[in-house]
Amino acid sequence: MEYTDVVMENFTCPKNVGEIEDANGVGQVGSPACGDIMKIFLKINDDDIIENASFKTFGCGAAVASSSMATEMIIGKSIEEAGKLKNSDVVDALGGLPDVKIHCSVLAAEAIQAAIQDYKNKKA
Amino acid sequence: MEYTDVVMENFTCPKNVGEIEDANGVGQVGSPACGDIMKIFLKINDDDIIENASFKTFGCGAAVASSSMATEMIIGKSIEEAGKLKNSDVVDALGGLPDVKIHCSVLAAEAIQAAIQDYKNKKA
Amino acid sequence: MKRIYLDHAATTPVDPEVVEVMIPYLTETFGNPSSIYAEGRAAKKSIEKARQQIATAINADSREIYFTASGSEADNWAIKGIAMKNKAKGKHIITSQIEHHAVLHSCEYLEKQGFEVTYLPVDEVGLVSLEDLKNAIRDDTILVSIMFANNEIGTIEPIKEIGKIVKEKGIVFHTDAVQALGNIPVDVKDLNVDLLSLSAHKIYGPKGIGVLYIKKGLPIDNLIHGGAQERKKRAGTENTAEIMAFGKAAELASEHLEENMTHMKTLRDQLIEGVLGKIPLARLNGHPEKRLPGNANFCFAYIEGESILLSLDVIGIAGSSGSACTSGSLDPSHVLLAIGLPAGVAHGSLRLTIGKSTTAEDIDYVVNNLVEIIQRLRDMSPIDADHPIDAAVFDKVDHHHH
Amino acid sequence: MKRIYLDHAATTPVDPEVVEVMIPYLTETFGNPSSIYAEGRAAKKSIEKARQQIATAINADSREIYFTASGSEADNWAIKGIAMKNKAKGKHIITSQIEHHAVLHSCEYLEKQGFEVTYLPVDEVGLVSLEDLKNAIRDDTILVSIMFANNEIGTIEPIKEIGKIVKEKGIVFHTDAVQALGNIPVDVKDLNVDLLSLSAHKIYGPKGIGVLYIKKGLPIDNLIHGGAQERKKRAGTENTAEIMAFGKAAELASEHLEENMTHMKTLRDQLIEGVLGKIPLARLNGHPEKRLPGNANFCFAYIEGESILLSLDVIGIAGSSGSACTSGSLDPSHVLLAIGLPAGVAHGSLRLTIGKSTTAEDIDYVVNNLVEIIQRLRDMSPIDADHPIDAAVFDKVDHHHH
Ligand SMILES: Cc1ncc(COP(=O)(O)O)c(C=O)c1O
Ligand SMILES: Cc1ncc(COP(=O)(O)O)c(C=O)c1O
Repeated sequence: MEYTDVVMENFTCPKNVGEIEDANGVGQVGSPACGDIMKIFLKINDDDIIENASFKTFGCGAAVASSSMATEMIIGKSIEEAGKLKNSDVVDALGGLPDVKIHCSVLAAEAIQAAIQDYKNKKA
Repeated sequence: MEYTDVVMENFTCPKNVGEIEDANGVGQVGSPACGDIMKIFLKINDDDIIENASFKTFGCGAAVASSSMATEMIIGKSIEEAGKLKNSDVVDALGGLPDVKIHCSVLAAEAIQAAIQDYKNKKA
Repeated sequence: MKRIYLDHAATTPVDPEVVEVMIPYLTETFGNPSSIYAEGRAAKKSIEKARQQIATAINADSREIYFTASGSEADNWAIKGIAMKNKAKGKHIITSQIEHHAVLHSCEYLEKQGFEVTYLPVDEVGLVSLEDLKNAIRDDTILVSIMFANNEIGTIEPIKEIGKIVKEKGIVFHTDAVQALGNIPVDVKDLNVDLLSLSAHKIYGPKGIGVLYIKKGLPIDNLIHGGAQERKKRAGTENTAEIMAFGKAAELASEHLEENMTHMKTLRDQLIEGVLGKIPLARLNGHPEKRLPGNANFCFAYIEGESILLSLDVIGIAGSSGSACTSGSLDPSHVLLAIGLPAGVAHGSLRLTIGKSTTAEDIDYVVNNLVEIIQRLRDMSPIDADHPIDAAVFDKVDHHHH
Repeated sequence: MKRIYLDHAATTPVDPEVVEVMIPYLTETFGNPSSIYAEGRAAKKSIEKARQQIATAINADSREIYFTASGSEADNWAIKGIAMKNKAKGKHIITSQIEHHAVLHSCEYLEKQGFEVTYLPVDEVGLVSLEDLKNAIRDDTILVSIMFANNEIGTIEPIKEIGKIVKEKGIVFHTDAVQALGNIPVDVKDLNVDLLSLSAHKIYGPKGIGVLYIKKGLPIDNLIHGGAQERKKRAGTENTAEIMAFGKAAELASEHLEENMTHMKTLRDQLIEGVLGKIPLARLNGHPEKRLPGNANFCFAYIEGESILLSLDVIGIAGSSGSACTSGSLDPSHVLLAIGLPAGVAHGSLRLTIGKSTTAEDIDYVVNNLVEIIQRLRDMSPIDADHPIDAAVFDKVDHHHH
């Protein structure tokens, strides 16, 4: 498995690890049987801007790095913008991922969407 | 093909090569299709003693060495004794032959028998 | 940075003595062993010496040793060669669920060609049951293939007992001893085996050279047809240099077997005690006693194996998670599933395998760092004892298959 | 004694530059290329570099290069892999009578499994006829395998033209290019081939490493099942050191192709002129022009080949009589029989193959000595123009079979 330096940085020193106590949007995807679980915590303000984002991840190096990078990419964005984050955006930001690890970036995008949906459900 | 020193000596400096002009027993066995022809010339005296023997051989190193050794072994012997020469006697005298080359020693014994038979036929 | 290599089950560094033996066959003695002139005869003679060294190492006759290009080729040859040779007699094969992929995938290929294969289960420590084996044997069983020692969890199977049962029934018996040689005694006469696979790169030899032991007189189809090499049983110009290397490696392995075993066992026990003593929710996979002297295989709850490997790699430690041969795949190890671990737990496995140059300091360093790594990854994990997995969540991503 | 090696078609000495490239992979860089840590990644990266070197040498994509353990394995894989994959479509295979045994014996094995094989004859210089090929193609033909250049008589087959015919019919086309690489240009795109076999030890690389080129997207069954190596197509831990060596050897072979060809051709022609000019009743086998630049193959009437080889060996010259791979057998070369030589004449063949370090002085020495050796052996022979063979005599020894 050849990981880029960006992936390794985001794996060894991941940003935004942990839970946000007062998160108002939480999404979890994946299954341990598949080897990855990703849980995303969002703190969204009244203007629907993501003030803070964090993650907890059970998974490989690519999963951890994708979580770290994806949360970095959505902080400060509106939920509309963040909802549009594509897995390929995460892959690009990481400087690429091995083919067999692309699904980790998919998980990250899915977890963010799930967290936003959770926020919307709670608000509705 | 691992040949013994004795085989190599008998191949590089074979004894008794050529035809005996006044041979009274000549035997030839083998076929070029099989890769070996051996022709044995005998000069047998009135007491049925082999005074001289020689050979001409088309064949591999083992065939040449077997011819050389076999002719050496029968010179001075009676045709009765010479007719009993076994191929294993030739193999032993050569210090052994590779398995796939044992048949060369068989040819030598057969050629000698054929030459003795030729002598007997002529005498009869 | 100093590297600590703890993946000797994947491959071993080539012993300098072994490299030394190889070099002349890459330089002066380059002749084709099939040629009759001096260069060829020299090469041929050397090969026969190496064949004898391997024969001695496993108590066989040198005419029972056939060189292949790998342990995998030896396994393929044994299984397909016996199957094809005996297909008129029967089409049933028995093996186990925890075999190396070289055996399993050969069997699966044969299934596609109309053979039937029984994959015996193993118990929670990885042992095949003799009862299961007896029950599985049928009138049309032509081959039993059970590995000597497992490459992932290190469990050693009761090959001698299996051999006895199989022999009584007159069935051909193959064992994959790739992980056994150099780690435990291997004696083909004692074991009652007809065929046995070996690989040089697991015993400080080079990659790309293996051996299939074939009991004298056993009929078997060729896997690689062509020239008259290996007594017409395995074609291809001989890999002289690596054959010489394998011979030397096998000799060294037998000569130093006792001391290497003791050394590895001591460090392995230190490693197991350290890990189980200092890391909560860690479990040892495989048999507690009947295991390879150098093998330690753990599961750590709530975290994933590749993360552990990467974290170890960053600080200079090489280990593995499941067989190195299968790390191209995302599926959890078939061996860990076979001993009953849930897939989620199997993903969190770590295999550390000790070699002859591993030191007690290495083990201390690894244990201490592992404590921290496991803690850090657990802190990052969304699951723990208090947060069991929300099954409902997973339904949402059912489309996400691997 | 100085040795003059003139058996480069059997095997070549490993180029010192190639040995140099290998060594690190036997010492530091010993990692298993399938492993994810630093040692494994380094090995993996190197392998991909070598794969690219080979791809460049034959104008392929690196993803079309699959490493095997020999040219023989590559041939076996191509033939059995295509046959097994397509057996539902058809069971007819076309090859030639002068293929290497790796191809011929693979085909014969398939015949036992219910396939039908047409062995195309060749003309007196060893060429396959395009007309014969066209006539042999049937609706159920699934594979055509014709060698690029013959290892014994050096004849180069019209592969490009054959490729065109075969492609039009939508049949898979394999060529054994083991003798071609490094001796003539090899370009898979130009040749219209789907599969192509190579072997390192014929181009100054080590023994025990080969390549099968498989055109992108071509479905083929595996020959060796197991781990995920070689993109799941060929199992077994990669022979890193020899793969690196093959890569380098292929690079050197392409870089120096023109100069090597010129050099070999010049000496070959000197040799052929010398032998045919100075030795009566000598004949050149194979095509006068369409032949490998380093190959000279002669027959000498009334004498046997092994005697010539031994006599040459004693004075330091290495040559061969028929393929080195088959010298374990006593049968005369199937190639010489296929070009119409009687068995007796075929037994008297001598193949001398020139390499990049052969010199004009070597050739002079060989020619001069050969004159004497042939004379000496003829003096010893019971057959000559005046003494044709007495057929009646042979009947007596009809029981004497080989
Ligand atoms: C034409 C041809 N094909 C195949 C082979 C087999 O290659 P290897 O010796 O690597 O098995 C050879 C050489 O022996 C050859 O000359
Ligand atoms: C038990 C077992 N069998 C077979 C093999 C395959 O050996 P090789 O890597 O030489 O193909 C291995 C190692 O990968 C192994 O551990």
